[in-house]
Amino acid sequence: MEMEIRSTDREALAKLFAQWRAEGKRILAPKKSGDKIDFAPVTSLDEVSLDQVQTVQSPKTAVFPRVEELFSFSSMDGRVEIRERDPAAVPRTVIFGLRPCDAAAFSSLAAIFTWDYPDSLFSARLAATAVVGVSCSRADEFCFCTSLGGGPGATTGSDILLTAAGGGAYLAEIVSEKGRQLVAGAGGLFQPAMAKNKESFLAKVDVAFDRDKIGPALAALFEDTAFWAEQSLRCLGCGACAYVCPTCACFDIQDEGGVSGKRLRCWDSCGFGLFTLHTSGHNPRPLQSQRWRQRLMHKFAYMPERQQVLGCVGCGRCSRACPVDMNILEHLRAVAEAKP
Amino acid sequence: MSDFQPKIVAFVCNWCTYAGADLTGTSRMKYSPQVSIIRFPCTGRIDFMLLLKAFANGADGIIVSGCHPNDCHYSSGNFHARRRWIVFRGLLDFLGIDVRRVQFSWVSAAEGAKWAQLVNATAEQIRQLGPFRGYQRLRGAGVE
Amino acid sequence: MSAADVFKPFLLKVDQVTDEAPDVKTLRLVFADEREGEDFTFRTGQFGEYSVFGEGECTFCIASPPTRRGYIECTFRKAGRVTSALAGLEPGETIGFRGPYGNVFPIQEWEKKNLLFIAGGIALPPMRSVIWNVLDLRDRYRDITIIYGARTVADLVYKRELAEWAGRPDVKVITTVDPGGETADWQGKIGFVPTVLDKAAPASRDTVAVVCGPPIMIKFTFPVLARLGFAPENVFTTLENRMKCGVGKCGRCNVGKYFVCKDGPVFTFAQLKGMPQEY
Amino acid sequence: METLRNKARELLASKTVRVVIGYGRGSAGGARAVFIRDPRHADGLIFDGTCLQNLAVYLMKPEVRQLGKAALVATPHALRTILQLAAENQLPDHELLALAVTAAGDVVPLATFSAIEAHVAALNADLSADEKAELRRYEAMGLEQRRTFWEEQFSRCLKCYACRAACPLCYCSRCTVECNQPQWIPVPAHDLGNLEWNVMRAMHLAGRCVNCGDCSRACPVGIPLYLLNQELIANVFADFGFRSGLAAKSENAMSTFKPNDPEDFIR
Repeated sequence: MEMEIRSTDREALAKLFAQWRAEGKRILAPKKSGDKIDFAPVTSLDEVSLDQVQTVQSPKTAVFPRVEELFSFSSMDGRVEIRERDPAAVPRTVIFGLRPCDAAAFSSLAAIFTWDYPDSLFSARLAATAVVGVSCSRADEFCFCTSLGGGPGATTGSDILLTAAGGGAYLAEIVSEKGRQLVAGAGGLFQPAMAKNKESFLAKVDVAFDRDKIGPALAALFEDTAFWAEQSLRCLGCGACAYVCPTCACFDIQDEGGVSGKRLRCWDSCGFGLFTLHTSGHNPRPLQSQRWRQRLMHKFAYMPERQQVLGCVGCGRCSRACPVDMNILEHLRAVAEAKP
Repeated sequence: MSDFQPKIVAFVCNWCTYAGADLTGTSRMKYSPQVSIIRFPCTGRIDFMLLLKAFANGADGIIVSGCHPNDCHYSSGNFHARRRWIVFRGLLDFLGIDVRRVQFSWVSAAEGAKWAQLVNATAEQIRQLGPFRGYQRLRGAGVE
Repeated sequence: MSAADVFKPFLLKVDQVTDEAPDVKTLRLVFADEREGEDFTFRTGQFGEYSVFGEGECTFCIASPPTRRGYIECTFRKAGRVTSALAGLEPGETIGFRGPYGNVFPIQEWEKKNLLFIAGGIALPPMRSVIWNVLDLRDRYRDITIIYGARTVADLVYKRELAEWAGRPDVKVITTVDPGGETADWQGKIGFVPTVLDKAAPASRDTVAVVCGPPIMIKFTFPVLARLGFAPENVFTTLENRMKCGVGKCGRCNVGKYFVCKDGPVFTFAQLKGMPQEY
Repeated sequence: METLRNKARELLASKTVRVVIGYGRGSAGGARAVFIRDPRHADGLIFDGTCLQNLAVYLMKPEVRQLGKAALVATPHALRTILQLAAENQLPDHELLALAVTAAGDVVPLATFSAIEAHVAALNADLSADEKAELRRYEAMGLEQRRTFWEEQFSRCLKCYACRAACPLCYCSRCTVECNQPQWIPVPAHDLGNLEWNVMRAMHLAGRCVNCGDCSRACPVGIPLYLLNQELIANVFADFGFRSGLAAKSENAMSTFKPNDPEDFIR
């Protein structure tokens, strides 16, 4: 469809929230809790925080929850009955106020979950999710979306992209059919746009490296163990980077509840030493340097080659969340500049 | 609430309290039937995680009991256990978990009557506190 | 299995339990739903996710050949949570199975060739599927040689089948145990698999070799095969990395850019030479 | 800062140590751990109010241990961690040079555990007045209020194990949460799994934690884990008169006992 550009304001958006609520939709939006801002269910625009550069966690929970039930089972006298999830019963969700980088991340997730064998629960959640992005008016030193083809006002992945135009006014780009449906019945809330260029309202994010060089540079560096040891010396091997990442999709499958219980899927991280540990005690990636290498290779070499999409959108969350300041942008620069 | 029958799990040591409970039975003393006894070699072996597992699996109250000080079959297992109980109780309380749901005691092999009193008193205590909904509600919470 | 429910397992009934070696068992499994069983097909080399409900899933190859219809078998060592639960099962109990997943041994391409199977320890099961598969189609292949070793005599799996194969005039079987692992009445060889292979020196001409074993055995076997003149593309192995999903998503089993669950588990030595040592 | 750099330069040039584990300037004006192996890089060292991480965590990392004898720029908490690790037989004596930086910017090299003990003895090992006041605020809450508070806090836990990774005293090669026969702690980050995980971690640190606060700083979702540790630090001192990380040869509070430990709660 052709993109429509309209204009709206806070008051109209507040009414839109009420409309979505009336339609039974769950609204996930950045919300302040303590000194952290994260996506949480909200009921009104007033609860939404839009001043931050980024939330701590990504909105991937909407389509890839921290813990989800794949199915439940009950066993009796050697017989087992499986009760499947109803994909139609996943919550209809509007994610409001996510940044363009986060919106772009859904295609990376979809690439993993629909690769070859489609994942019905993920696909159902994605189909039931509408994305209302808000352009970035500010960025920080951890942001590098433009180095990966995104931008503070990029529309990719958003169904509607709002850009704050000052004084409570927003430019609204209706990007997709889903976006058009989202505002259906709210025509009055969206006025014809004044011919305004959104660029002037956007943050400036400099391109930090040549993304086409990263994949080949990583491949050339793979066997350079000294490089990886040096790069990862500080890394303590927690999963904070993976868990706040909007595209990290590694997971574990766990049974709980005994013979009549549930099979659950939960997040996992390639940074953990036990991630690849065989029961025999053999570990294909026994060192943290190998696990850090895996993290970068997966996102910047393997995914582009196997799934034709980068596994990173440059949101900078991993760098902000890292307890020991592993700043991924720095590491990517080092990769781009390394001479193997 | 009057017909609430609490589920109580008792973690007891083999040498004193289990024998004491046995004596209660052989002495034909009656006591509250809501208790399920789990026997351990020693109170020193009763990891605090087992207590959490009991709550997670629906216990409304817990009894932990072993040999009196200086009577441990392994000489000091009960002293070590006591330290852990002290710290564990403090932590539970700080987390807002009612420590009245966990009753610690020393019951020797000769104290059949004390075992009956202990179970009855604990059952009454838990009956008053009611089902441990606050904990049982955690099961399944946070799964989408 | 429909694409819509990739994590929903088939239900299989344990039909028969065989003790193979200390802590090693074979389960013969039949589909609880006969129709599903009739529709189920796989090819040799493929694997599945076996689950004990309440304990979880684990990954093994299908150890029976596709030429034997009506059941599948798995052989495993009791080592972790799920295998311990599997080992405790009795006939009549139900397990879950997802699969078949992964690629296959290209046995059609091997027709009219000699086949050399080299296995160590608990790695015979993936090879047993292909051995029975080619024996069931015996006239399509030329000489078949099996070299199998384990640490001790007790650790040799499929003892009955080894005897059956050894008794056939159209199969050559060499069994060996590590030095010190022999018993008083041991009739086979004593020595590590690569050494025994070196001494047996099978001809490499028109021969495909299949090697399965612990990493250390593989490491020392490849050079011997190279010395015997086997081209890397004629040497096959099957990799086992830790997996959760089996379908290319959970992120564990990759060796470089290759997923053992999708691009493997079967790889040639030529392929392995181009892959990092992440297995 | 210049004193520290000079000291590092001298130690590396003389090959007294192979690596100086210290702080360098990191992202967004913060500090980060650096591993200086070349005296020419000693200028990268800093020491100021941003230098909070307990660098003793790296003493347990195999890749760092491989670098050879280390000098460690040590905050008071790091010094106490070293003693606690020593008490737990995790560090040998004379193999590490701790560089304590005083408020005046002087560098005090501490080459032995006894030197560290003497240095630490002059510092306050008690919780601060503010810390005590904060604990009292929580203790004064009603039971239900505290339960609700922690339920909300733990519901946000991601089980990323950043707390564990950042903790120099969480050095087990296989954590309880990774033991699955039986499965002690549920792996998924649901409410029950999160409660059990955090209770288990607090209990396993009882009598050991030196209150460095790195678990809280590491937590991406901001769970105030330090409160649990401080509460247990206060209780362990009140009940057993024990403080961690003050002596290199010391029993662990939780693996010993006194015959007269309080037992008023035992029937």
